[in-house]
Amino acid sequence: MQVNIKLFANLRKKLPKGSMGKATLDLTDQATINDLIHQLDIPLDLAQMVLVNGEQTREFGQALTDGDQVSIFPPVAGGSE
Amino acid sequence: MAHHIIIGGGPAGVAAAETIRATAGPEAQITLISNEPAYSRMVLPYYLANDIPERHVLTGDAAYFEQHGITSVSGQVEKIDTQARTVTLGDGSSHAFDTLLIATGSSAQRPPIAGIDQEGVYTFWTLEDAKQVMAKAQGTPRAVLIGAGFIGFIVLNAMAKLDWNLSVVETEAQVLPRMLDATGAQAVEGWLTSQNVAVHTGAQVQSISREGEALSLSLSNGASLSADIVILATGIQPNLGFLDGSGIQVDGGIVVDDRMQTNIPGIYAAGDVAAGPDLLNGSVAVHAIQPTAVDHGRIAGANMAGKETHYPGSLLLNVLDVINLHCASFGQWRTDANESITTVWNPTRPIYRKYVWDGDRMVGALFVGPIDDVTMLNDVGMVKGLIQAQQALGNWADYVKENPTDVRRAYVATGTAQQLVGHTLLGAPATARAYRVDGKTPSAWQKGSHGPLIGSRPDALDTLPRTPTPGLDKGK
Amino acid sequence: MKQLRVITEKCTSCIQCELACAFVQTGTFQPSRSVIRVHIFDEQAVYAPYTCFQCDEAWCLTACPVNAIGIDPDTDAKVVMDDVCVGCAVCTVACPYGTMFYNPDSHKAFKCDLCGGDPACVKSCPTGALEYVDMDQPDWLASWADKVNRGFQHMQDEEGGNA
Amino acid sequence: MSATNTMHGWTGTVLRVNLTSGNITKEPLNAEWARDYVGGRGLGVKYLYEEMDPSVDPLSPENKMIFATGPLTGTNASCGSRYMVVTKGALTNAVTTSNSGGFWGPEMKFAGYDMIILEGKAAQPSYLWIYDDRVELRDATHLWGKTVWQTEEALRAEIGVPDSIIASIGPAGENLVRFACIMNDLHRAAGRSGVGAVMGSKNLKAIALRGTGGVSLADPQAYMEGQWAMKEKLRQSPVTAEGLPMYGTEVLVNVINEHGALPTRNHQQTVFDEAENISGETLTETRLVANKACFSCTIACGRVSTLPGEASSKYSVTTNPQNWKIAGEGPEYEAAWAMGSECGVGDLDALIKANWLCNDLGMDSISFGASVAAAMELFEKGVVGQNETEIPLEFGSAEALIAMAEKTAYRQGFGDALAEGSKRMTETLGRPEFFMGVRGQEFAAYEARAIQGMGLGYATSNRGACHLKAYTVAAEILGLPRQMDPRATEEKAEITKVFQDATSTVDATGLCQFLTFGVGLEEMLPQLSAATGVAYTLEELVHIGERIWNLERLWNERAGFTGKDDTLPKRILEEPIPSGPAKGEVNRLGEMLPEYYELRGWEKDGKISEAKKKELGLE
Repeated sequence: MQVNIKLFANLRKKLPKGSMGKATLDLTDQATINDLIHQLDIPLDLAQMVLVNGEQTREFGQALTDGDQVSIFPPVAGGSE
Repeated sequence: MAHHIIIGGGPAGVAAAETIRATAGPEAQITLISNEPAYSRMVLPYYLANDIPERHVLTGDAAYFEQHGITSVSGQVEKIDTQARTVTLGDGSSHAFDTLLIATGSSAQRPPIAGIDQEGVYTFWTLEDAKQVMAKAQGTPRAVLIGAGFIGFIVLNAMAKLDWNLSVVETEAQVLPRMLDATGAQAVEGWLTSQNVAVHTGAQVQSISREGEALSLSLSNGASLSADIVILATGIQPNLGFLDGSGIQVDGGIVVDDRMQTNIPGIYAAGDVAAGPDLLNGSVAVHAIQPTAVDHGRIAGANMAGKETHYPGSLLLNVLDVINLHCASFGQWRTDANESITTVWNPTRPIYRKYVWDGDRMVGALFVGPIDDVTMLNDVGMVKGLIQAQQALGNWADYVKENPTDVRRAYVATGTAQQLVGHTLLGAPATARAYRVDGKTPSAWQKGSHGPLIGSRPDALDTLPRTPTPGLDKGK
Repeated sequence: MKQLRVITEKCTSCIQCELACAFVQTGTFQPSRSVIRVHIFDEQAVYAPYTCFQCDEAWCLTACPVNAIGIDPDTDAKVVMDDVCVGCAVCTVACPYGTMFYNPDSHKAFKCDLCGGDPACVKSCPTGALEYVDMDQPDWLASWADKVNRGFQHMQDEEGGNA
Repeated sequence: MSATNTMHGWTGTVLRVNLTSGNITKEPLNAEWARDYVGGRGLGVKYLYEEMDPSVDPLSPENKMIFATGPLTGTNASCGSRYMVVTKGALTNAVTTSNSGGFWGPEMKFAGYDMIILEGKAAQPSYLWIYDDRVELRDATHLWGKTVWQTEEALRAEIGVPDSIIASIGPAGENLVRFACIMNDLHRAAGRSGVGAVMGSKNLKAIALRGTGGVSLADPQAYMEGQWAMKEKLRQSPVTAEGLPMYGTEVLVNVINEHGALPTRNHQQTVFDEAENISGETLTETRLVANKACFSCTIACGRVSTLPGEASSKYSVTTNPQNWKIAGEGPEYEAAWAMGSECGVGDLDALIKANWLCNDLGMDSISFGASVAAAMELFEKGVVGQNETEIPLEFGSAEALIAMAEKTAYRQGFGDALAEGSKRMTETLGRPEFFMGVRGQEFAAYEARAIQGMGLGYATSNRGACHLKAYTVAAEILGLPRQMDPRATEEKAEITKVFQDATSTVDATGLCQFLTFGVGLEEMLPQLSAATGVAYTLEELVHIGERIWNLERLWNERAGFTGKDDTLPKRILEEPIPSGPAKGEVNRLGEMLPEYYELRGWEKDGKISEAKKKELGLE
């Protein structure tokens, strides 16, 4: 199956230059979020925020389905005057 | 081994003696002839102000000279025979030299004022003078300072610290005529007035007379001042009288080349008596200031010891703390031609700055400002660097002219520090003087261990990550 | 001998070094009493702490009329001995680097003494912009100068154009 | 100095300047109040509460302004840079506490003051020049009309002290733009609620400072251990040690957008399709020159950006192009949102430019951007046309955004309407429903329909809609200190109260709120106690925060606000989000507000109960 992934902040360096953090990945059927994070070589503690189709989830054992949109953020913050 | 004679135990003489010893090794024979102990004159006012004990005034003592193999001879040189290569002292003794350094310094002038020889009227030039004034001063006397020059003002500052009641009389139209221009002097005069110091400029003291316990001064401007103590600080003159007929060339001071050698080979001069090379214009001039005296002494000493060393020249500079108002001057500050100066003037603080330009090079500067202005101190040093390095500032000159209080950027961008660093006067790192008051070692941290003060820092803190900055050219 | 090295690229201008320096010098946080000074050149976006290089010529030391400045044998730092210094300020005009200061409270000269070999500024820098390392002469001045200069050149190029 | 200083942490002295009479006095800080309200926001509000009638016109001479630091301002505590401007907001008519970093607050401490209280109105444009205990009120006629950057340059040259630190207003403040801010260090802003307009109404152009004193500590050793411990924790936090330094606040553009919570085109949508263009990642990769810290900050989130070559001349600036240097600060996330997605503008260069313009002209980029967005909706809906606006105010128009920045600050043409802020503007034009904010102040960059807790926070914020008084985004999106579901309303009343109270305390210490991404009050406590010598406990600190919050609320009650003002615009409460991850959501304020009142111990109508006042020592 194929999932669309978006990586943000310094996780972007996990993808080739110029990809702007976006890629479509081939995954084996039944692959979980954990598998995806592993395949991308992202340390688990840096996957601070994982969104599947716009919803945050911490259920990394959850199986993905074809066409899912997965966004992964490292720890970030903000909000100033 | 060669015999090196040094006349004068001031900063120039002592620096020369030490440099000879360091350069020529233990064999060299060194004799230091002086009619006074080795001490620093410009420190005397601090002694007066009780900032330091008498022993702190000394720059060497018998034990120190002995330890360094410097024969210390007390006496007054009467005559130099350049042919026989001997010096003759007042007691008739004669000393032969291979090389000779004349570092006899200068003396205070005594102006022709009626009644000047009374008790209570002092010059303030020698250690003896200082002791006399201190013996005379009781409580918070009324003091009149005649002569508002550099030396006078150091004394003034000391007297102000002691809370004396002060008046200043200066013949010229402004105070510090050889250190500040009219605007700078105006700042200082206003400041002095605010500090309850009465300033009389453009006025001569016509007579000093006694009125009971007190002295009465009558001034050319009609004023009359009452005083317990009168301090004369009306200028100095180099001690050159004994050179008459010696054949040593004198022109305001003893003319020396860039090795501090006079017209007579093997005879050198240094300090207040020497007219040495001026850093900025290639001429010779007397720069009667402490740092120049030491530089002169070191250059002369190296050359006397046989190590050919050339002096790039001295930069005229002065600095004063006038009751918490900081004043500094550098080089050729005298011009007032609009096209070659940049000024900042804020009378209320007061703040005054003046830069003098020769094209895109700075050749002179004046600073007046509150002593707690740390950025000014920073700029004072950097301006000294710019002038000393004769740094061509290029476009940065325009920048400084437009932003005269932002010297730092130009200093950094032109690489001035980079240019200066590593250069030394004698071709080797300067060494600390071995003479130490009370035998102190200049070691480490005097304010106690700062470990407990700063606390125990976690080791790992070294490594906070930071954005690698792409730099400005990235966008190009 | 060890010296302070400034890595200008890492400096963020937070002045933690100034605060630490003032604290060990005076016991309070007063950056104006720090002898390390962070130069903040906003228009060029360049920030760098700057303090005494403990230079070879030691202009301050040779100019001192009372021999109050000596060389710490442990660190090679030129140190001012407070009880000998009279506060004449000659060192502040002799130093061509702008790194001799004057304490208006004590009326003494003061300067970087490398904290006896454990500089508080290095300790407090959160980004590693300050190092205390073996170095013959300061090796970072040229790149610092270059950065400021390039920024200035850039500014001049832009001038006049409608930004 | 009149006051003797036996205090630590605090300087112990308040500077009071009556601009009407020119009278300048120094008085001892009220030590009891200092203990109970700490400093900054707390102490400032206490003084304002005790000294001023809250019902006065914010732009009248009767309004007072307090610049307040905290006991840790000026220390080497990480991020101890903050000062707070406390006054009645020109935009909101409510109490406002606008916070800024940079170097100004610490310099005020070094000059010897915990607070500066300004009263009355100067007869002609004036500025204050403070050099330690020497304080002068000087004529600023020649500075009036200058932009912030010009003012700093001219003033610094005039006073001749290169390292003086200046806070000033720009043309926006002079022209009483309702959301004018006070700028210091060129790019730091006491941004919101129109504190700059209040300063302008007082004819005060700037306050220039130079201080050579220090902040002393009651127990230096305990203090040093405390500050090291906090720095170590900050180093361990991925947010404060890496996220913020690397990408700044701008990193949130993608985060919030991916959650479908990035208000777009005046809150008509909540996903912005050009978010990537204006994101922190893009800024860092293409426009960042350096990051810059405020005083004593070990995070350094400040962005120094550049507009190279063509980007620089892409949009013309008519006012003061000579001001433009190669590098300037920003934009921060809030600015990038308000002028970016909220206006539909996806051009980062335009945002950098508009942000610099806001800084130079001295106006709050959030309220400015949001007001332009509201105007764009008015334009889109045909309420106003090009006859009124001259420039087509179409969503997505960078040209319009930049042109309006200049027109607003100078109140030219349609800029005059914008300068009143979006509430007054939409009311005047008969369409108040297009105002997106609370108590007259525009929202910040978090969609309350997609993040429920933020809705409650906005509705109850004492100074009008504001993200800084209860940043529940931390829990609801970022998972700090624990992950909460942004779509749920459960527990939001509690987290909002807890955040509001804790934030009030942080704002009182002089520290920056960004610390709270890595540390909490428990890390600040040892430093605060060791600096001041007051043996605070954690419970007391929380209690102090609650006291501050309630005092602000009480002040607002006296100014005429009631529980009815604790509400959100109709769009947020009733119009479901049309698309994106949060599609279909509205904010369910009604589910949270009663619970919140109850937790607060207030009456059902939102009035502070007598019991609560008594408990907090407010009556």
